[in-house]
Amino acid sequence: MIQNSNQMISARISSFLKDLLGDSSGIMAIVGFAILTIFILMAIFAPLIAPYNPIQPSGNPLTPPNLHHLMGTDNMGYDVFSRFIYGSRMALIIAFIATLIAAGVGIPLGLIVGYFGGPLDRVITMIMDSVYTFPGLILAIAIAAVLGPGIINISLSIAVVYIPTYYRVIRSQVASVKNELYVESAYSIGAKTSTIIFKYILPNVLPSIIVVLSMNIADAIMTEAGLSFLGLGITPPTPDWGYDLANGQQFIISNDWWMAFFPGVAIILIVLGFSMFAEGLNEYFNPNIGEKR
Amino acid sequence: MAVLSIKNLFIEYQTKSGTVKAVEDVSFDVEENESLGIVGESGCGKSTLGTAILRLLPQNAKITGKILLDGVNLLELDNESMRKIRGKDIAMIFQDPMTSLNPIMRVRDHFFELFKVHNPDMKKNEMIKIASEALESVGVDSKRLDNYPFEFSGGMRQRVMIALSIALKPKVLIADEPTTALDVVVQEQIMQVLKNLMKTKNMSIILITHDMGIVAEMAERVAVMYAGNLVELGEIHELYNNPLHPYTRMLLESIPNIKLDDMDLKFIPGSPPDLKNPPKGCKYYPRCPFAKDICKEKDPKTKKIGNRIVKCWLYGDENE
Amino acid sequence: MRMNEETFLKVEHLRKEFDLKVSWIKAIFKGKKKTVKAVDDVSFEIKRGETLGIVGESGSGKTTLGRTVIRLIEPTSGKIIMDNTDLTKLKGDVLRKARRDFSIIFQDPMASLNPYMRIGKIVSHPLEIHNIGTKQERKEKILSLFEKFNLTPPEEFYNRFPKYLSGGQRQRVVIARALITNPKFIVADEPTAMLDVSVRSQILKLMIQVKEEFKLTYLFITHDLAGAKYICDRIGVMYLGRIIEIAKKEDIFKEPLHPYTKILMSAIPIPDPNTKREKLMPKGEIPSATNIPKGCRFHTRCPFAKDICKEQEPELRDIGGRLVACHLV
Amino acid sequence: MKTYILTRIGLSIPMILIILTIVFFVLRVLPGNPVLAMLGPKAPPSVVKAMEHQMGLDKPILVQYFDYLKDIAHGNFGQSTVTGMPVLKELMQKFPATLELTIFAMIVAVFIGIFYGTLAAYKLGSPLDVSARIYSIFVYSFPVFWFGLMLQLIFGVWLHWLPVSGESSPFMTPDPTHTGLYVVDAIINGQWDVLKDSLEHLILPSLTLGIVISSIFVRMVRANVVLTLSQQFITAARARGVKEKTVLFRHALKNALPPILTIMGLQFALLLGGAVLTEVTFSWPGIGSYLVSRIHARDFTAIQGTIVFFAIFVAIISILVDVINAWINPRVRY
Repeated sequence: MIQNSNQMISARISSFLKDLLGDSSGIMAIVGFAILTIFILMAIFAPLIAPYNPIQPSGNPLTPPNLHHLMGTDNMGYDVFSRFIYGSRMALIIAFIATLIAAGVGIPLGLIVGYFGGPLDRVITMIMDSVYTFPGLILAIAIAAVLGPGIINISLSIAVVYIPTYYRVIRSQVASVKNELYVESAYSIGAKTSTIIFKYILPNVLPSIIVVLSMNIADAIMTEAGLSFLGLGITPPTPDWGYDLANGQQFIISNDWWMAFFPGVAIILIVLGFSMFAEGLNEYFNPNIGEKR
Repeated sequence: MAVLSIKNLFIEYQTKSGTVKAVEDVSFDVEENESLGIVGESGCGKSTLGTAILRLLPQNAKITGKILLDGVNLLELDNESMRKIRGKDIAMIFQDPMTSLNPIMRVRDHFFELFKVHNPDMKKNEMIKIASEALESVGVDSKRLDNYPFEFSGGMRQRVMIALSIALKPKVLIADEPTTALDVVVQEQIMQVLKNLMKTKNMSIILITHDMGIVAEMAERVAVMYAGNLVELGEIHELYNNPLHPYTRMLLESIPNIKLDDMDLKFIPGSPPDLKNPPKGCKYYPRCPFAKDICKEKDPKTKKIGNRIVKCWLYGDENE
Repeated sequence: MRMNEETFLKVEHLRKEFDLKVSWIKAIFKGKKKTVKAVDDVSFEIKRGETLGIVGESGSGKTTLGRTVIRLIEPTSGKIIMDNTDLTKLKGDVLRKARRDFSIIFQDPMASLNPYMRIGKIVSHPLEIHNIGTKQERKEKILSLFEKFNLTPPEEFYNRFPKYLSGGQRQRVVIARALITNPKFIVADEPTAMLDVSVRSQILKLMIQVKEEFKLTYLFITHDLAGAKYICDRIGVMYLGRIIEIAKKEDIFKEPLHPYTKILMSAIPIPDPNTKREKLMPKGEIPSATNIPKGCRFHTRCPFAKDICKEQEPELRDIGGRLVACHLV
Repeated sequence: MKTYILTRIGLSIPMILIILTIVFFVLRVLPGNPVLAMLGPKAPPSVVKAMEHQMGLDKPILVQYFDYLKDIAHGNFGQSTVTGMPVLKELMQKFPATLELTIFAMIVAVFIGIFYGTLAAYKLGSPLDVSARIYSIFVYSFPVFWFGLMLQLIFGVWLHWLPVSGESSPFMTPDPTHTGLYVVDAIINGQWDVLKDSLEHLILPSLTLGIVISSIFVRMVRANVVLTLSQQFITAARARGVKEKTVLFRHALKNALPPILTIMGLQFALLLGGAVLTEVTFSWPGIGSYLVSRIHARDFTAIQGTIVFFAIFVAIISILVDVINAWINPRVRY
């Protein structure tokens, strides 16, 4: 019996891997995951990896990339590579906090409203839709302008913008799953409302929650960079990609491109990681794929 | 003389998980003015066969063999010549009338498009005249030319589809499960429309369906398909009165008949084979109560018995 | 409430009206609310151990009727008396717990199974909900049921997910789930409509077999009259929300009385090319349930309609032991 | 159709109201006090009081709220605390530049999106399709300001082909002004040298914004056309001998358009957010640059006014999108 279940687990893992590697979406998820792992490790072990202190001059200002400074130095003489590595901390921390807040509000709200429906649904949905159609970055700018700088404040400004994203996805998913025959079957066998929500509806919307989460982190990183670029983010000299990019902007004209180039590459890579991961998961989790009729 | 002649047709789909042999070595003729029924369970290849005649299969399908229309092999035509045959010489109607018309085009524009494609010089008056006649002949008021598809019920849409497909007087009409999505009463109405057409217009109909009842009422000859193979073909009365292939027999016995009293319901045990990995030998043997040793080993050849065709080891010599 | 001893289920004047969904802005502009009378004053009885078939075209309200009878849909008015209990009076937890005594089988077996639950869990869930048996007992019960339903090897099916089953196997799982609490009554809503021809009769046979074993009473909803003939004892014909004829199966098939029943009968294709029949055709198309014709609701399509049919709605009348709602019979 | 448009306008009123309300409460009720933020934390209380009185901030919050709504309804967006000018007037001056940028960016994005997306869907699984998928996922991850800087570096600094900032060279503005859109005005006036100069300035910013947004368009056009192509009426049209080009554009694309347009309308919000960043990157004198400069000047009346302005702009766009949709799709019209 035990051996049997072991076999099943190993068989399941191998079939999972086969599914995952069998097509391009699986490969995409894995590449995305690899990029993310590198950045997360970079953020955690920044002091061990970075060659210099990111907020102390370590060479002549405006040195182009060379063997000592892989990505050159900025106008203060800070090592761009070290700031590249430390910058992942700000990006990830703010994105995670913002996503946590947005998901923490949006998901339960969408679940409850989607399940019970009614007039409450109409009111909340209209509010959420209004916020959703409004340019997110501009709303975040306004909130950030009032709240002022700081990790929590910036995270909050970003979170407000993304609450409707979660709400809309979850609500519409719940509203459609609610009408599935298997939910009706659950009623017909006498299941409690809580059982129906947690055992029948939640597992069926969970995949899309995971996909939206990882897509949302990508967007949050992008928004954070935008806010910092506009001078509304983290106060210098804390290493932050958006700020460093803005700082490097003035030196583009004089062809000192590396100051702006590398932080941008960092943003692209980490956003790419999250969106590839999300895209791959999306295709993999879609329960209709592999369905034989 | 046969209008349409299918010879040794093979169709394979290349998928990620393997090759699906959807149709295997199928040959039959469609005579002038006849109605030929093709029956079988879902996944037996009957719809693939119908779509293949018009060469409308997806890219991953590989067709070999011959499809002869008046002696011309359609599989050797270039795309442009093939396109000109579709809708003009061979027309097709589909299972789901709700989705077979373009939702944002008026009925009129469906007709106009069809006429323009095959006869760019046609005048507007003439187009309206032919379209109106076609609609009236299937029982739709010609005033409804200006309507959008969503303003019609399912049955009416199927009539419009039929009108569209016969407007240019094709030689062959392929009807792929034309009534499956409809209610019985509407189904009966559509079948009457098709029967009228068969009487009045000069054309052959290939009726693809899973419903043995519809075939019995509509077709003159029947081809039975199983797992991509044509297992039996014959005149309708002969085939129903005396089915040769065990599958045909089981299929007929598993169908409820309201006219018979207290018939015992039978069913075919098991399920059709996976066409990616079909059994060796006869595809039907795992479900066949008459299976012999040779059935497991060798695929039977298609044999002619009188004017019937059957593909089974119960008939003919095992050593040939 | 006193009931005939034999009567198991008695439905009286059941109605279900749906409000048509209109966006609130449109409601302001257009004013009136439209309602769909899906079930419009339906009464019938089912005897213990009997199978009552309800046939009709799509839009006839038969599916709504089936769901309303077991309170998956709230009736607008009417009574549903099952085993001397009025189901319409039950509420909340009482209703929820009563559900172990009746269940439903849906048309689409794949959609009826939670894709993220294993088959074993799906079937044992009703037992868990109603606290029946220990974990071990539940599993044993399920495995033996699987064995009986030809879902073999049972242990393997127990751990599978629904997507790896064939259509017929899924429907057998659905039936197993419906039966696991030993209910007395089952509503079957077109249980064979989505299945392949060769599997249909298999499921029908299984349903007949378990009916004897579990001493069940069926309400069998279908558009397939030929299939209904094999499983039903009596058949009711629905048209636009109302039962227009209800009689023993033999009577209905031998001599349908209502013009609509006649039309329905003659529309069924017969798998026998030797049979030639006179075909009876209705006029026009089925009217919308938002706008049910005055008088007899079938008069707009009836080939025999007279003036009285346009004015007066016929009631179900007893004609030689069967009930028909038609002025002309 | 008329009722539909009226209905749709009616529907957007509560939407705008909700955004106005959110903006109001974000700016007034959140812990940050705008006056303190404006004057700095060390300002003497008497000065703060006087300022609050001047701005009407000492009234009860609900009174302030209704005053604010009333003012907006009358087209009064308040006076800038920095320049003393009416905010609406300042916004109207800056608006044409933003409109010009967004229109051209939208043209770039729609053009790439429709063609690349449709062809990728048609050749599903081909190298072209794979390239479209890679394009959409890769370009989507470009921060718009970084991409702008790189285009500046390549086409301005390295190649010297195009100017890297501003809306025009000195003394190269069209005169007289008709619409405020430089390109349009130059054409109306027949000032071809001005037109050339304006276009040169417009190319990099609108390409930057347009290409970044096009990533989403490509992906969604592809997805929708794939969906439509799989429908039965497409096979039915082919079965009638309809030409492939007609099948693709008249049947598939046109049917896929309503959802595409709807999402494009929603993405317009993203476009505006990107426009703010693009304007700052290219020193483009539009509303985005205005907003950012006023934030640094702590001019809260102007910030509030700008956001209200954006809200109304977004609402108008979404009405437009829905009307176009109704025009294409007979089912919406009734």
